[in-house]
Amino acid sequence: MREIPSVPVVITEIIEESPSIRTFVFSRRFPAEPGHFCMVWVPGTDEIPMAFSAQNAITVQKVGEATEALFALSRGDEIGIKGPLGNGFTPSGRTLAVAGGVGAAPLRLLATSGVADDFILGARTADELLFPEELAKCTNLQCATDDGTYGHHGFVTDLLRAADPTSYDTICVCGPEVMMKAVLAILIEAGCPENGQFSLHRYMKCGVGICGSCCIDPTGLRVCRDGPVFTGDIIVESEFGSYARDASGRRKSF
Amino acid sequence: MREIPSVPVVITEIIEESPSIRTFVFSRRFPAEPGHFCMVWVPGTDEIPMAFSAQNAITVQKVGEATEALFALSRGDEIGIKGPLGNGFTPSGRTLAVAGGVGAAPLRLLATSGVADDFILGARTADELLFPEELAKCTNLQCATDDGTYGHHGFVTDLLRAADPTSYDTICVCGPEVMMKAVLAILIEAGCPENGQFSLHRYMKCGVGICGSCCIDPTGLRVCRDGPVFTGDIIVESEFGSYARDASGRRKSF
Amino acid sequence: MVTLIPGEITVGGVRLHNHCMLAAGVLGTTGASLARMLRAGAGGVVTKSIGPEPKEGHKGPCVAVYDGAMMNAMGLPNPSHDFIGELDGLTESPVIASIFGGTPEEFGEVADWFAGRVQALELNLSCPHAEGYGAAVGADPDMVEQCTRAAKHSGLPVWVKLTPNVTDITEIGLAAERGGADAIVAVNTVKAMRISTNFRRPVLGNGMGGLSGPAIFPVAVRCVWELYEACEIPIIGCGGVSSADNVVEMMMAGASAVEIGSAVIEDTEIFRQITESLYRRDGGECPEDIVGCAHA
Amino acid sequence: MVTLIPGEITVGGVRLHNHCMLAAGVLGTTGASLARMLRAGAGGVVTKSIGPEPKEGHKGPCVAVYDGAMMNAMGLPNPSHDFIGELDGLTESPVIASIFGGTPEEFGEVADWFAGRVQALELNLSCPHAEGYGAAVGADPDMVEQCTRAAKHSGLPVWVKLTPNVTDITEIGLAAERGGADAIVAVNTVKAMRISTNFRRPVLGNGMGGLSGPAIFPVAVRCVWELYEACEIPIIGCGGVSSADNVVEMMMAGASAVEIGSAVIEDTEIFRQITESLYRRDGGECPEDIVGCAHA
Ligand SMILES: Cc1cc2nc3c(=O)[nH]c(=O)nc-3n(C[C@H](O)[C@H](O)[C@H](O)COP(=O)(O)OP(=O)(O)OC[C@H]3O[C@@H](n4cnc5c(N)ncnc54)[C@H](O)[C@@H]3O)c2cc1C
Ligand SMILES: Cc1cc2nc3c(=O)[nH]c(=O)nc-3n(C[C@H](O)[C@H](O)[C@H](O)COP(=O)(O)OP(=O)(O)OC[C@H]3O[C@@H](n4cnc5c(N)ncnc54)[C@H](O)[C@@H]3O)c2cc1C
Ligand SMILES: Cc1cc2nc3c(=O)[nH]c(=O)nc-3n(C[C@H](O)[C@H](O)[C@H](O)COP(=O)(O)O)c2cc1C
Ligand SMILES: Cc1cc2nc3c(=O)[nH]c(=O)nc-3n(C[C@H](O)[C@H](O)[C@H](O)COP(=O)(O)O)c2cc1C
Ligand code: FES
Ligand code: FES
Repeated sequence: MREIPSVPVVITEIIEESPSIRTFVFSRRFPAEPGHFCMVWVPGTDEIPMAFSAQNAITVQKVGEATEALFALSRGDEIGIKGPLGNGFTPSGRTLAVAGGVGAAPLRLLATSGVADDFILGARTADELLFPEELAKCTNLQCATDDGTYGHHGFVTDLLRAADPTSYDTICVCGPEVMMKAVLAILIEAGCPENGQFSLHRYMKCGVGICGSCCIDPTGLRVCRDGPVFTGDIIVESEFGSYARDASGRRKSF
Repeated sequence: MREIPSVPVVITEIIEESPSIRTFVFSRRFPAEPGHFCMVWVPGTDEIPMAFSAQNAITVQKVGEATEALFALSRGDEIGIKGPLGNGFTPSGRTLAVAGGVGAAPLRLLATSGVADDFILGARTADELLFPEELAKCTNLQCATDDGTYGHHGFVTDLLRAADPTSYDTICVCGPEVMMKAVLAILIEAGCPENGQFSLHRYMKCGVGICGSCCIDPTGLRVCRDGPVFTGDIIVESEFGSYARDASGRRKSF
Repeated sequence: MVTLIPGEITVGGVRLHNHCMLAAGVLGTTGASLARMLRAGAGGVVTKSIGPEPKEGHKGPCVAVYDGAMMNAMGLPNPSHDFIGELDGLTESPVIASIFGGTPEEFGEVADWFAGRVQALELNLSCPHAEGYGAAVGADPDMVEQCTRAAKHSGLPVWVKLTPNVTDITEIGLAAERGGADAIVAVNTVKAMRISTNFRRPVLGNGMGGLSGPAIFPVAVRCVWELYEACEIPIIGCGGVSSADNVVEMMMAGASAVEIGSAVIEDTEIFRQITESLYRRDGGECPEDIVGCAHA
Repeated sequence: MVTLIPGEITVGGVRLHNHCMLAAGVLGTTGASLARMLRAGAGGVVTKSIGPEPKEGHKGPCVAVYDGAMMNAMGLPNPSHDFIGELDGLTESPVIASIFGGTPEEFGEVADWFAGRVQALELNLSCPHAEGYGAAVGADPDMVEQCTRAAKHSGLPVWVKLTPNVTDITEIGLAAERGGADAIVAVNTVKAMRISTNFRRPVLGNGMGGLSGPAIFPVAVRCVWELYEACEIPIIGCGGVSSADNVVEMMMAGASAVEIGSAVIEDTEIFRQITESLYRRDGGECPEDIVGCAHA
């Protein structure tokens, strides 16, 4: 058993990405590969999973208590970072990234490390598109907004269909589970679900693979340790897209 | 804190060296240098310190409960060996070994590893001279017996005086403390107490330097860890030769 | 190394595939996860502890991992009655339901949910960091006896899991025995705390937590030894087991089988790895001869 | 890392060179050895526990060393009254005499031997492996109170060293406080056992032993925390401390100073090493501000 430290880091920069999303840059780089995450200790509040959006940053959407506590922090404040955790993406060949909302966070690291050839980025509205300039620099970027305020008026799935999924060796996906489910459906249709690498979100208590709160049906795979990234063929016949468990372990349908 | 295991070994051979001294050869070699010792676990009885007389052997004089229990063992029986422990001899240049009684045990390893040029071996009587043939093969051996039944009739100190202690760079000594004290007196007289390396015996409970039962006055040095080998200059102004402590820590004069 | 003859065994009324079970609270929140651990070679599996009401558990951090130890304060998160559904398809498997409550009545109520669905119950009378539950109940011999008796009404074999955080664990073991327990599980985690010197506050969200893993193995062996001297019913050793030799050591102290929790963090294949070196068809010894043999 | 302003401190009536003392029973059998540890940088030293009669201690093995822990069953070997002579020349030094007995009267008797020869007494009410002594007495609050009171008659400051092997350590801490203790030392070793699977018998000659070293640090921190919440008198943290950061962590839990035992096996220079990184004249914090600060 080797120590998995929660390393104290100083927040060196806070970037307002959208009204509800901020990037917290910290004083230390972690050897995170694209898709790796960390457990973020917000002292006095909670410890929650967050993807590395850079080796020294997380990008957080405010949704509840712990993320609100994070938003209340300022430059110079400290948090604890336990990671990198999880398996990460394993792209090979021609690679497409498909991101919805804050799901762009882990895929940003994929793009900035030069692995993503093409990038499909979606959000509800133009304001909420994450990292558009940065992604456009290192990938061939296409955007979609639900309300049409930027790029394609509609869903990332429309752009994916148009891009011909079979032309990619790897398709890395992160976003709301309904969106990911729709992406998987397209890949199945195209006959290549195993090319899809989906970064899942499940309720995580330990983040290190011991407690079992993040396990998915019917394989019992742990999202925190065996995942968070699973290929489409692994999750096609699973709870994916239909339900997840809450903090108590009760099933909640999407 | 690293494990210091008590390694189970099988006794492969028992050599009767004298009526009260036996060598126990075991199934495994330890990286023991001359002067290193081990804690010998005689299961059900006790754990006692014994010098390595070879990398796979100890040579034991029957003096009490634990050594008697050892003598009751046969080929194929098992004991636990914790070691090598202690500092060992650090000979350099022309080297003389001076052994009295079972004190020949640690010095045998010095001789067999080719480091001792000359060897002075003493015992009460011819029967009790340890390893004479073996030592004669690898060193220039001189013997002394108290009763004159073999070699010089008298003490090892007589032979040492005759050999000119100043002609040696290192003089390694092990035997009864009164004998060692006499050797030290000769070296002091000759002006080279620092050339004498004395392997001390003190009551040891842990053997690994934590309990404090083997500490000598006035330095507080631990015989088990800082020793068992000390140069003459270190112990000249000490309890050496005058008293030692028993299991309870009470002083007992020699 | 001492090896054992392989084969099914029966301990505390449960038929197990081998001597190594999955401990409560470790990868035991879902039926799929339990089934996975059985496939991975566990001789039996214990569920996450289930209580009378759903609980979300403590705020994080819930787990801290150190060299040779981990510390947790999950706070008994559990879906309560909803968990029953997780066991569909596992009723024939060696699954033991861990349950907890604050009173004998609550133990009795939760116990009844599991009748016909699991092979036995394990009473968590020993979680060191949940107010009013676990060790709060399990340090009191009378309560232990009553809770055991209440759970026995379910008709299932009842195992009682003890806390090491008491002055005399044999007193609690004997109380379980009086209450009709079929086996004792020893032990749950050791009450502990670490503080982040950087943040000047406890490392776990709950403050107090329970220590597990290799660091507590010598404590668990001691507890098993003491219980073996005092009690008649079988003992299941738990705490820090992480190798086949550890299994043998627990058995020599008096355990009829073991549970393994924290070591699963190394690899979910740990059960396969351990049992592969634990058993030998040729040269293995009869397990019954090993249990308690160090007391001779 | 948090660092402290260096300087002498006073804890439980004793003036110490720094916050790190040598724990009882470790290199404390002779005056020369105690003096050596003071020269090596210990802020104070506690002697081997001295009792009413000389004792040879248990048969070996007495100590087993593992990765991150050690286990001992010395059996309280001690020269009894003869030990007094060891302290000649140390009467002005921060030496604390550890004493034990089976009754308040014995504690009182041994305590009186040390009046005028040491700076304080530490009552060993906590050794887990000596029949009739140590924890056998120290788990009973009334006995602890009476033994403390008896030792106080010596006129020396009295520290009471507690065992972690009890259901509620604060009950014992409060008993010591009622008895007039000047400080609490928490904790002694954790009751433990290992078995040699090869020899099919316990590793220690005595069977049971006490676990110490890094493995028990989280248990010791927890005990200090609990005592700090319950008691008024200063607490001295002991158990698994092996680095300057560990010292700070103990202090944040509520310790006014610490004792270090097992870590001495690494190097007798450990006190120098720890204090060199613990103290900074510039940038160091006021120690009083650190003590208990994690409770805020
Ligand atoms: C592997 C992984 C990577 C993630 N990466 C990011 C990211 O890069 N950016 C981002 O904004 N969010 C990310 N999340 C989601 C993030 O963890 C939750 O939004 C956060 O935990 C909410 O905490 P809260 O206390 O603010 O909300 P709460 O009020 O506690 O809950 C709001 C919702 O957040 C989810 N949630 C709460 N706690 C947890 C938890 N411990 N584990 C998982 N989900 C939880 C639940 O679905 C809950 O309904 C990630 C989640 C996972 C599992
Ligand atoms: C570093 C070292 C190396 C030694 N090497 C050898 C050797 O190679 N061959 C050999 O025959 N003897 C050696 N001895 C001495 C040997 O340890 C004792 O003879 C043995 O411990 C006696 O045990 P017992 O139970 O048979 O005797 P007991 O009846 O217990 O005691 C007899 C005498 O042996 C000594 N003794 C007993 N227990 C211990 C102990 N735990 N530590 C030290 N001394 C003890 C005491 O002086 C005691 O008076 C060595 C001792 C030391 C310290
Ligand atoms: C993350 C975690 C969660 C646990 N949850 C429970 C639980 O719900 N019920 C219980 O009885 N024990 C629980 N335990 C305790 C274990 O079942 C086991 O008794 C303890 O961890 C010691 O064994 P180990 O060292 O093999 O882990 C938990 C332990 C861990 C590490
Ligand atoms: C070899 C050894 C001997 C000990 N002897 C005593 C003793 O005589 N009296 C006592 O109160 N504690 C004794 N202890 C316990 C220590 O003083 C200390 O409480 C314990 O080891 C925990 O601290 P540590 O982890 O720093 O060693 C002994 C510990 C060891 C390892
Ligand atoms: S969050 Fe604990 S196993 Fe995944
Ligand atoms: S025998 Fe324990 S310190 Fe030397």
